[in-house]
This record gives sequence, structure tokens and C-alpha cells, in this order.
Amino acid sequence: MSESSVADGAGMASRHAVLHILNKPPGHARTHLCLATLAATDALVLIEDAVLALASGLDTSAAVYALGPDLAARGLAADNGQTGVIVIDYEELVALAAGADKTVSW
Amino acid sequence: MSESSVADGAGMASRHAVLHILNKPPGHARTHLCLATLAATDALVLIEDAVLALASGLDTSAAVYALGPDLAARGLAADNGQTGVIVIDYEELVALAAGADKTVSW
Amino acid sequence: MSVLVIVDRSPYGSWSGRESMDMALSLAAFDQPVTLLFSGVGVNWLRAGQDPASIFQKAVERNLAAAPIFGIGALLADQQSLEDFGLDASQCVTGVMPVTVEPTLLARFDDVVCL
Amino acid sequence: MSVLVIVDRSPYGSWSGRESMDMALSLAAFDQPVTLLFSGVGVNWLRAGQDPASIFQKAVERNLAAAPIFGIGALLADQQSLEDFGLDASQCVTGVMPVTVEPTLLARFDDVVCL
Amino acid sequence: MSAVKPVSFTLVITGAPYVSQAPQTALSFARAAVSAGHAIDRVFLYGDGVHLASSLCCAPSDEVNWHREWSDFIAQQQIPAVACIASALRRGLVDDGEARRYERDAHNVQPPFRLLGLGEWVESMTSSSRVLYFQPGGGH
Amino acid sequence: MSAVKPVSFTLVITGAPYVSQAPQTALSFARAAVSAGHAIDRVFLYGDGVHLASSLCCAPSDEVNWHREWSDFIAQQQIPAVACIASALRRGLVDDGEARRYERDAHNVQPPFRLLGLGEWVESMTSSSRVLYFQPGGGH
Repeated sequence: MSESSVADGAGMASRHAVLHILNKPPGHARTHLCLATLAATDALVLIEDAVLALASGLDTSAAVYALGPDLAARGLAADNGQTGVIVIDYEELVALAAGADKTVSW
Repeated sequence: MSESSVADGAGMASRHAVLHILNKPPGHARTHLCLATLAATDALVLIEDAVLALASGLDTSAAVYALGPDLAARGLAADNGQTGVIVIDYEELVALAAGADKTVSW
Repeated sequence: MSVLVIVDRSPYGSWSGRESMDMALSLAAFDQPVTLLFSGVGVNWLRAGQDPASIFQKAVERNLAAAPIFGIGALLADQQSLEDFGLDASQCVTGVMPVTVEPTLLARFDDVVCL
Repeated sequence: MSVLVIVDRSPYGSWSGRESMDMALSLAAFDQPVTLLFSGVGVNWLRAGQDPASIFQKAVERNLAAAPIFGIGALLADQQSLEDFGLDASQCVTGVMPVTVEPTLLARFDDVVCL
Repeated sequence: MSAVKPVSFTLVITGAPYVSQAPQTALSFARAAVSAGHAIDRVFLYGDGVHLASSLCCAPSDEVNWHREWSDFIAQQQIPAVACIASALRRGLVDDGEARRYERDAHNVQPPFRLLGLGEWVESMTSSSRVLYFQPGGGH
Repeated sequence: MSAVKPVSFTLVITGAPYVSQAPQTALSFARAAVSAGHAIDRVFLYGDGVHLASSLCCAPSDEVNWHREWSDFIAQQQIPAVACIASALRRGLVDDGEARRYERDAHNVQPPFRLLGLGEWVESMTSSSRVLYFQPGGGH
């Protein structure tokens, strides 16, 4: 991805009070806890097994990002059933984490 | 427990086609899988974290056993919300496993 | 800096909950404000009358009851999870405060740790 | 002796599913009848087009497609789980047979292994 | 006990000590099985269970030493005890021979545990009356 | 990159290599953070994450050697790398000093990793801009 999209990522992050980073697969109790604490103004980043939520569906009004390499590994694309998901790379994840007020690793 | 109750355990086990041994806490995906494969003529043994199902409730018509030391560790008794649960010790678990046609460790 | 440490692992079947509580105790030992929140199956750490000696493990109940003495600000528990496991305050170690798990809960803390 | 090996762990985030599949391959290598069943998030092992090289892991897709050659009797998948993850047979590696997970399924095997 | 016909068990342990309850439950089961006159054909460590074979685990002084309890039990009962070699190597458990092969200057597999392949488990599946699995709970 | 103000990260890893994806994701994150001009104050291994400090892990020859990748990165970037001593001892990870104290004839903590207490993590919580946790997934 281009440097400008990294800057965009950081710009978006600065609007989010909390950056929630989730690595648990759908159905895991931690997923429910994460969603229960997710404010509409927060952002959720799906990494590792959590990207499978794009296939099973995810009910939130918060901004949702998904880590591209984890999507590719699992044969998924951003449009796999879920709309409005922004695919990011590690550089953009760093920018989001650096720009957020607070991060929670679920 | 007395030796006669051990023999009772083995006698019960011989009526069960499959002895399901579950150690996962309520809410774990494995719990659902175990219950989905549990026949009314099977038996379910709750060990370790799975004994917490006596507090949260368990919907099955199969025979249910729970390991006493694990109940005690977690401050639970057999009558903690769930009826008809038979509390066993390790000796009775051995007798159930030895007497069953087949065991599955979930 | 005030930290919320969340424990959502069940007692005794795994050491994960203990290692989370060790983190909370460590923050308290260094005079950092810290609060514990028990959620999901984790609320079972709070049940009174645990006897882990029956499986040759150490009791944590007394440590939790003494949490304020160790410098831990509060023992919060998710109200819904308490109900799910048939627990009310009278069946818990002393000092447990039921709360609703919602976004505003996290906003009260500078950092959230959930292993 | 026929063995059912169940995989209900998701791919790549943990090695548990791989270690279950290694057990199935090992039984097959010693000429023991074995069947694999994918359930829950485990069905995602079956999705066609996986590229684990993107996270520096080894692909299992080709191994699964070649399961009959290795002596594995069948690749079963829980129908409901496939639907939960938006999968139909055309999006899976070849040879996947959807089944309903119910008590009678286990009765077809002498042993069931679910790590 | 006469009501139960003696059988033979293989116990597979897939959870690590001081991380999961698996090795504890397995030992209580094993002791009860031996007391009841049943045979234990083999103990097989797989996945994270291989850590039970470590010679370098230093248990907290106020907790039970599960490594010693298991080693003593296996030695007393003369039960073949195997850790899966593939699980072990990737988790940092090596015996004398593997240490030489991989050019490491130390080894940490506690006898009587031996590193062998999954074929040992397959053998148990064909010859033991019952193969039971003692696994991690919902910890992770 | 100028849009992002440089910050300092502490990375806590609680999942083991070849068991969870945690050490891999953490390394990709760490490399990207350094490339973007951010600082990494400390890498702290906790829980099962301490296995990343093992000197005896023998990775399969057809897989990435995550121990070496991490050791090289830490050495190149001169990042303080700590494994929690309590987590390590109960999981069979000992350094030279602990091996002597516990009378073991081998040690298996790979420098530059050092065994230290949770106080190191508390220090990170008070001094790093962000503390991120790289954990096991739903494997167990």
C-alpha cells in the first residue's frame, strides 16, 4: 500500500477513542466481550483468526479494519460477506496503534 | 465413596454406548460439539472447568456425572442449579471408562 | 495511569486467570492504580467456598478478599455473567461490585489488559 | 478399528489443527482406517485459495486435497458450520462431503479423537 | 472392584503442567486405574503436553511438583512414557541424541520419558482397550 | 509517514512459537514500527510467550526459524528483551543463574533474552506510549 494510505490510516485512527485489536475466532467468548465494549466511535482491527468474522458476519457500527496478510492466508477477501471493511497491512496497523488514544488487545 | 458405588458406576456405564468426557467451560465451542453428538443413551462426565455447567445449566437427557474434586475446587455442589447429576470420584471415573463401549475426550 | 485488568478465564483448569491476577498485584505493588474485572466464566473465581486443595492447587479466594489490602482498587464483576452462573453478591467473596460491561466502562481507565 | 479425527480449531492462528491432522496422517501411514471431520471454525481449513505464505506458514490445502492418496478415507465437514462461514462445496478443496453432526455420526467409528 | 473387568489404558496428555490441569487429572486417573487392577500400557505426551517431560521446570516451592510426581509414578509402575518427537522439538524439548543432531549444547528431556514418533500412539490405538485424552481446558 | 507522530511501543508476547501465531504477528508489527520511525522500548515475554526465549527449540527445516528471526531483530535493534521469570521457571526455561540456584545441569534461555520480574512490565506501562499484547488465538 502507498504511504498516503498509511497517513489515511493514522488520520482515521485519530478519530477513534479506542482501538480494539481482536485475534480470536468467531464464537470465542472473547469476541463477545470485545463487541460488548466496542463503542460506535471506536475502531476494531481483526487480526489472525479473527478475520474469519468476515465470513461469518459481524454486527457493529464501529469502523472495522482487517489485516490483509491474515485474510490472504485464510483465502478471504474484504468483500467476503461483510461490507465496509478496510483492509490494512502491518504498516497501517502500526499507524492506527500509534494514532489511537488507547488500544486494547483482546 | 464405597466400593459398591464403584460397582454401580461400572454397571451404569455398561448401559451407555459412548462415555463423553468434557473438560471445557460452558460457552466453549467444544461444549456445543459435545452436546450435539450426545445421544440420550450416552453418558456425559464433566471434569475440570466443565463442572461449571452445573451452575450455568445443561440441557440434555443423557446421564450426567461430575467429578467431585473438581466441583469442590470450584465451590460447587451437585445440586447447584442442575438436578439428577451424579457426583463421582476418580475411582468411579476409571470404572465408567473401563465399562463403556467407547470413550470420547472432548 | 489507571489500569483495568480483565479476567475472563475459568479458575483452575488453566493458569491464565492467575497470571492476569499476578499482573494486577504487580501493578499494585508498584503503587499503580489498578482495578480487576471478572467477566464470563471468569466470575467463578469470585465464588465463596472454593476448595482447590481437593485438586492440589492453591486457593486464591483469600487473596481476592484481601485485594484492597494489596492495593487493588476494586473487584468488579459483570452483572450478566454473575447471573449466568447463578451468583449473587452473597455467594461471592466480600467486596465484589457488579457492573454492566459496556463501552463507557473502558473509558474510566487509561489502560485495559485482557490476557 | 476405524477412527474419526475431528478438527474444530481454526487454521494458522494455532497449530492445534495441524497436530490433529498429523494424527490422521499417522494412522493412515500405518494402514489404519481414518476419517477427518471438520467442524465449527475448523471448516475454514477446507476453503480453497488459501495463501498462508503471506504469513510465512506452510500450506495444508494441497495435503487435504490429496487426503485419499495418503489413505485418509474421507473429508467430512459439518454442514451447519460450512453455512455459518459462507462455504459451499464449490468453494472448498475437492472431495469434501457435508454431513450433519449428530449422535449417529460417532456410532460409525470405533474411536473418536478430538484434540 | 470385581464388578469391573480389568482393561488396559493409554493416557495421552496434551496440556502442560502449571498451564493446564491436564497432567494433574491424568495422574489422579492413572493412580485410580492402577489401584483398581487395570493396566496402563503407555503414557503419550503430545502437543503442549510434552512440557511434562522437561527436566528444567522449576515448580514454585508452595505447589505440587507434577514433574516429580509423574516421573516417580512412571518409574514405580514401569509404564512406557513417550513424548512425541515432532511436538517436542518445535517446543524446545530435546534429548541427548537430538541435542547432538541439532548441535545444541544442552538437553532437557527427563528420563524415563523418551522422544518417539506418532507410531507409538498408533500402536496404542490398535492394542490398548481404551485411549483417553487429557487436554487443556478453555484457557486460551 | 510524517502524518504519524513517533511513539514508543512495548510489545508483550503471550503465545509460544509453533503453537500460536503471536510471535509472528508481533515481529511483523515490530519491523513495521521500526521502519515507520517508532521506538520499541521493550519486548516482554509472559505466559506461554516465554518459550520464544528457548535456545533448544528445533524448528522444522521447512518452516521459518522464529527464534532466530526474533533474536536477530532484537540484537540489530538493541531492544531490551525480557522473559518473565515466574512464567519461565514454571515452564522449564532457566538461565545460567537460575540453573545454579535450582541445581539443574543445563540452561536454555537464549541471550539477549533475560529473566526478570513483572516490574519490567509495570515500568513499560508507565513509560511506553503504547503497550500491545500478542496473544494465543482460540487454539485451546
